[in-house]
Amino acid sequence: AQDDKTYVIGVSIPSATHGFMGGLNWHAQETIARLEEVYPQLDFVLATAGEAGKQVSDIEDMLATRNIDALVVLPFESEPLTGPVKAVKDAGKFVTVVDRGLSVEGIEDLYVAGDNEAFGRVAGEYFKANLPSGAKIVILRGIATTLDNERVDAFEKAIEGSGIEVLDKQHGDWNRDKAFTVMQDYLSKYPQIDAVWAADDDMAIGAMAAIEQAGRTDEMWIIGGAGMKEIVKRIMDKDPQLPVNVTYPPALISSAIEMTALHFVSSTPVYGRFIIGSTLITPENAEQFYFPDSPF
Amino acid sequence: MTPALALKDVTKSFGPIEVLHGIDFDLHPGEVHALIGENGAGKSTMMKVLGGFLQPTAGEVLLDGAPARFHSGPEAEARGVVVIHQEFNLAQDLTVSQNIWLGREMGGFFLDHKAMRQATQALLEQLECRVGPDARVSDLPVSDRQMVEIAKALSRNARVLIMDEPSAVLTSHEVQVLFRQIDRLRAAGVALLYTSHRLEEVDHLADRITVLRDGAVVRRAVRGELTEDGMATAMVGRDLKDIYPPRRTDFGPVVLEVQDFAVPPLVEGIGFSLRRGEVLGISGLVGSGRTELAEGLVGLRPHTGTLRRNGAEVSLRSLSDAEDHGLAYLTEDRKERGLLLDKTLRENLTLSTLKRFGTPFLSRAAEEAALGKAIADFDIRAPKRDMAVGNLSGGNQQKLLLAKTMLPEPEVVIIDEPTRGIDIGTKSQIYHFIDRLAREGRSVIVISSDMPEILGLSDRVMVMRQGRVAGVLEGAAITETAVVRLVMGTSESEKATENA
Amino acid sequence: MRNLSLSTLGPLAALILLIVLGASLNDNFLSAGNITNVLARSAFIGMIAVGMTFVITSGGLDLSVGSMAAFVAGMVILAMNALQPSLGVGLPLALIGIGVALAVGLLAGLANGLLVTRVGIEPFIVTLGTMGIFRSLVTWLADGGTLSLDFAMREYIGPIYYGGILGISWPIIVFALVVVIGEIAMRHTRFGRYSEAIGSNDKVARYSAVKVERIQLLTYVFLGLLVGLATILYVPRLGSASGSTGLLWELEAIAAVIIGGTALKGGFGRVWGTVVGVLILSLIGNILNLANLVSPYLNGAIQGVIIVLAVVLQRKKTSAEGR
Amino acid sequence: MRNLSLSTLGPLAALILLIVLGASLNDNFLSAGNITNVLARSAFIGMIAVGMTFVITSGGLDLSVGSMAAFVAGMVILAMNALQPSLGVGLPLALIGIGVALAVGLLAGLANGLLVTRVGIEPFIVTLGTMGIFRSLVTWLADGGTLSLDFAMREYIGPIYYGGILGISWPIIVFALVVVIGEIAMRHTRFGRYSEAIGSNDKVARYSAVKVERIQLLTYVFLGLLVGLATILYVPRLGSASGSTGLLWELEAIAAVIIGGTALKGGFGRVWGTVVGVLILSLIGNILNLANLVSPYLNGAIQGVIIVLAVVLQRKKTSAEGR
Ligand SMILES: Nc1ncnc2c1ncn2[C@@H]1O[C@H](COP(=O)(O)OP(=O)(O)OP(=O)(O)O)[C@@H](O)[C@H]1O
Ligand SMILES: Nc1ncnc2c1ncn2[C@@H]1O[C@H](COP(=O)(O)OP(=O)(O)OP(=O)(O)O)[C@@H](O)[C@H]1O
Ligand SMILES: [Mg+2]
Ligand SMILES: [Mg+2]
Repeated sequence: AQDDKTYVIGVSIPSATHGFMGGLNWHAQETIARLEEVYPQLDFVLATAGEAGKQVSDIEDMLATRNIDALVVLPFESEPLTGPVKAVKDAGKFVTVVDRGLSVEGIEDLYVAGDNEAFGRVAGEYFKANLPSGAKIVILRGIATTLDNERVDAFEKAIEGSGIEVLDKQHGDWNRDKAFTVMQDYLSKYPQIDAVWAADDDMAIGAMAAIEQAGRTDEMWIIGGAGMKEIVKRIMDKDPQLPVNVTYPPALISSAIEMTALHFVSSTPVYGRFIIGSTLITPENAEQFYFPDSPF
Repeated sequence: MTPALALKDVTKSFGPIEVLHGIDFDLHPGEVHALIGENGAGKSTMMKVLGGFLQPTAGEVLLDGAPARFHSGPEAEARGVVVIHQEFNLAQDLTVSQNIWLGREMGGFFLDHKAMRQATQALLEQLECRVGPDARVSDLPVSDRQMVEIAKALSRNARVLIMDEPSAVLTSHEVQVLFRQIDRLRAAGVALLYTSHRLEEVDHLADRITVLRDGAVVRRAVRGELTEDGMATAMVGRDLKDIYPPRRTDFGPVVLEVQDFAVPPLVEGIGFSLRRGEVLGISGLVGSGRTELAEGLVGLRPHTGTLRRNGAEVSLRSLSDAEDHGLAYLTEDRKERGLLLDKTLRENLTLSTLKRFGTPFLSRAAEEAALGKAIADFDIRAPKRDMAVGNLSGGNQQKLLLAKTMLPEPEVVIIDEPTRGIDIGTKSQIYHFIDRLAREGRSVIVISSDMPEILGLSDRVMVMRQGRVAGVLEGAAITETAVVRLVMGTSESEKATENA
Repeated sequence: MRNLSLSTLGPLAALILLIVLGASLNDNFLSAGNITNVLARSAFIGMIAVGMTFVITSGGLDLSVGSMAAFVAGMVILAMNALQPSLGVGLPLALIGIGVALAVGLLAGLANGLLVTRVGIEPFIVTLGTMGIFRSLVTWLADGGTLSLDFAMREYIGPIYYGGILGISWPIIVFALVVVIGEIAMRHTRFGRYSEAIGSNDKVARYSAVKVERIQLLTYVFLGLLVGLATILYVPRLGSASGSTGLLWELEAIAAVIIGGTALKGGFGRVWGTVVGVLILSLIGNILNLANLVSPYLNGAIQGVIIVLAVVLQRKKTSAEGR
Repeated sequence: MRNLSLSTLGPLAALILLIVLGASLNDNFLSAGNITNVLARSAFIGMIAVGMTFVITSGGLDLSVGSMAAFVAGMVILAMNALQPSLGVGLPLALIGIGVALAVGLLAGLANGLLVTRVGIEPFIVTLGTMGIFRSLVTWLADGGTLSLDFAMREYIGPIYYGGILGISWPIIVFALVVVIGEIAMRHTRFGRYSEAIGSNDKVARYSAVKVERIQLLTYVFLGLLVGLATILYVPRLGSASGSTGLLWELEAIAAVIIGGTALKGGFGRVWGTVVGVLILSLIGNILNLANLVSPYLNGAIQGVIIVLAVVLQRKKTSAEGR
């Protein structure tokens, strides 16, 4: 598909309501700016939504008023977006789905995603390998969503049979303040905590502040997730409180947008599923996950 | 002598409607100047112009002979011109003391609660008012609120005191107290402007009288020049005769019977009956529980005791129950309970009888027709039909409230202070209206603090004191002295005989 | 005429300005497709806002409508999924869904109304409480995830949102009906008149034999019913309900009512104004999508500015005298 | 005494019940550590709620406080990060941070107040608008991410949150001071008196020479200042600000004020009540975290129920008379 025609690519993502999404927003804008520079024949339309209904509206607007040729969408929630994205596909547009799969298979041309199951499992495996039987841990969960459930389920499955006791798992809503509060209360409640799984780096930061305040820094270590730059930096510096981290790179939106762009500007057909696995960041490999310019 | 305050060729319009036309007026230190006129003549408007609350459309306000150019009421007040408004001007959520000192609190950075409370106490004592400084205004009966307003004005140490119908909600005893204050201020050289629809008060107080009609001065007089009849004639522009209708004589069966009725906490042990075609007057001091009794009777307050309607016991739990049994009640508290001040005349008139104006869709035409009839029947003077009721003159609001209460055509109607703020001409119309109701076979209970009204209208008078029946007078026994004696409780022995 | 005063024309003027702005930014703005989209998506909040107009007019407030919508949607989906095996995909099941939505909405509104009128708690507190309760219940029912309508059923009822007659989609038709009924109820029935009277001064209303508590209760029930109705149109569109469904709808609905000129303190309600308010809010979102004006991070700021400006347009010059 | 009426004791009773409940559920509930935690985290919302008490008492409303806090925090962090190279880590920089917080808070409050009083727009709309604007600006300044204070500076100012005197941490001390000042201002100064008078009847206040607009403006400015003050204590805690900082604080602050017995319609304010309201709200969260009562999905529901119950406790029996 190479001619003089300009192509419009719509990008619909959730708005920057917490650190990870902030990073994702940043990568999306960065990528769009870069691609528009390189490929003058490409136009991008970026919309961010704080809620599933608004995202559906955004996509409707792109179809009705912006004449998009392709849609890159990170669904706020899978279920509600399935119908509207299918409508885009039915209108003959190229569809790329990022991260959260639709509830009906086979709609999208391209699927680029992180691996939530692995996100929980990799963390769980680290706990299993590094804690003795009978060790006590607490979990800080995200906002109550399907993807949070997947992560927590995978984590719990991974530590099964290890004898590790999960004392508590409350929602920290991927939010520093909430995580700080919940962690404070965990610390009041449990005299012994050996480790914390905060299923997101924002929450890890809040939890660490609470632990520091309670003066129990030496008692427990914390595993967050998603590779926030401050955290990766501390892993690089071999902080004993933060031994490792699990990736869930917000940059996956960049890959999705780039591959969609390639579909229009190169002759190579781009189809299929690309799962970007969650890997363990360790002091040894931390350097390659460190992006000091990203806001996340 | 230069007048303390004067108007020179003052005109005032609201939008396209001019309500004051080229008024010249002066007010001297040490005199009581009475301003009288029909409802809607422009008295309150003129007083507001004098007090800086309204700016004249044309003409000048002169203070000590020099143009005053007040931009606001407080500005005028700072220069010694104080107004007691016809509409209550108190913040309901604040206490008496807080209201009196609002805007002029005592104390430095921190308020001096004690000093204010004591000063309030002193002011209220001067007015013989039993209200405590810490009582919340919303808990006070209207008459006490008026006394608080007067106390507030007195606390201002005015050079010019403008009083817009201060006595309308007061009983005769309180009016006497007010008069003593007025005399004291006059002697102290304060210039006083006074309005009232009670012409005997004007006759008693006024050194000079100015009569307004339709926004223009039609008569100026000095003390002794005008009799009460003369004033009425000057106001209305025609002779007034027979203010009170002749007595009725033939009454029907008992339509309402009350036994051992109590409205806690004040009112207890009330028993009386009301016959068809009868006007029962209820007299008593402020706080004697007349309003509570009435509100209990129509289901607006929790009550105990029995109530028989045409012989059958009924239980009235709400005002709509009462309406279903043909009872209606006209509240004494026009502003807080009677009318929606930000709504139009039509919406107010039909509010309690909306069911009659169409189900499910209201008929605007029928409502307008009802309003037209009410305007004619009650002589309501509204510059525009679709204006907010709050912009009507006080008397015209009262007439509208009366029209609203009568719209359901009740069989038994309880009217609490029916002619509050109503001019003498219309008063007479209302008395004849009440008489007509009675002659049509309805029954009327009139609660009034206006002694002549009670005497002139009632077939029987029930006097209340401290929540109980102090006595009942009938026929020729209804005399001013007899009523006053019961009201004041000077003769305990009489009570027993007359009650029987 | 008083009804055509500045305060009526103000929001209309703001609406027209927005339309002109949209049309100048994008040629497709006035296309049938876009207009349909904007109107249809206004329909949910719109219906709720019409109900909210009555609640606010009578001096109340309802913060729970967003989570109530989520709760109703959740119950509808649960009911339909549970009955689908026995009833199969078809009209009966769809009708049951509609019945459940209306019934749950009505009961939820009744709960709010009873707590406000019988127990006598501030509407703000009651509905703040039920807001948390409804939202929590949805999250719990969905086990922290999403309740989804079976896809076959979703395909079947899809036309409720996307279909229509004469090219006008159902949400628009239903919304228009609700507006007309709301306007008539407000202007030409006792219910509307009493609502205004209660909001203006509930004591006067009580002294005028108005059954104050009953009318207030009715406003909450009416609002609950409208939330149920809105949900009937919402479920086919998104086919799911979760803890984040209907998030902040309450704020949007209240904002629409106030932008439309209804007084937050009660006493004066304008259904038409509410519609204009809803359209203004929808259009702001739509226009921000039409043109890459600025950084998406600033969308919220632009939205805020436009809301304030829209209301500035409708304010008369205030003066000490006029108060 | 009037001040010890049921409506004062109601929220206190609810608070005591909650404390008994907490103590019976978990032994550590009454530990010094937990009490300090709860009080310290109440401090932010608490200070804001004290300011909100004045705004609401005078008949206003401020929906923007949460995003204002985020905005102030963002500006403080930006300013400190920008000046750190030249000033170095130390007291001068900390003082500049404090100055920036108070100044930005004051200006933000002034903006709200001027829009309400000079332009004459409903407070609801003004602050809904500025809520969007402030939050957007933070997100934009942070490029969608989080603004973080430089680590060295954070270590330096950490004691502002975590330190204290005599074992009482700074947030608690400052909060206590704010409450005392607020209570005195409400009860014993003209500012409080006029706020109540304006909320009760602004026309009467105006007729009594009260400068209505100035007092209203002052309430917003005072609230803005308190938001700035709260932020000074907030920044050292986590050293960061993002678009999600202070989310829904406005609702929490308003709820605390109303639970405390201040009337939403204005005219009557109770600073002590607000403190009790804030503590009730904090305790509910704390107790839910300390006790594994139910599914965490239902936390919101329990919270809702308790809020409503806390207010039921304080209501007198209502009757036609009582209204
Ligand atoms: N704000 C206003 N807007 C429009 N008309 C007004 C306003 N205020 C007063 N009016 C009209 O001005 C006229 C004069 O009213 P005013 O209150 O001065 O009468 P009044 O002589 O005091 O009567 P009353 O004896 O009934 O108190 C009335 O027709 C009234 O409706
Ligand atoms: N606790 C209260 N709360 C609110 N209103 C009250 C309260 N107590 C009395 N009132 C009001 O005060 C009035 C009661 O007056 P009351 O019956 O004591 O005197 P009255 O004999 O009617 O005298 P008048 O009407 O001349 O003042 C009514 O308007 C009533 O509603
Ligand atoms: Mg008058
Ligand atoms: Mg009375």
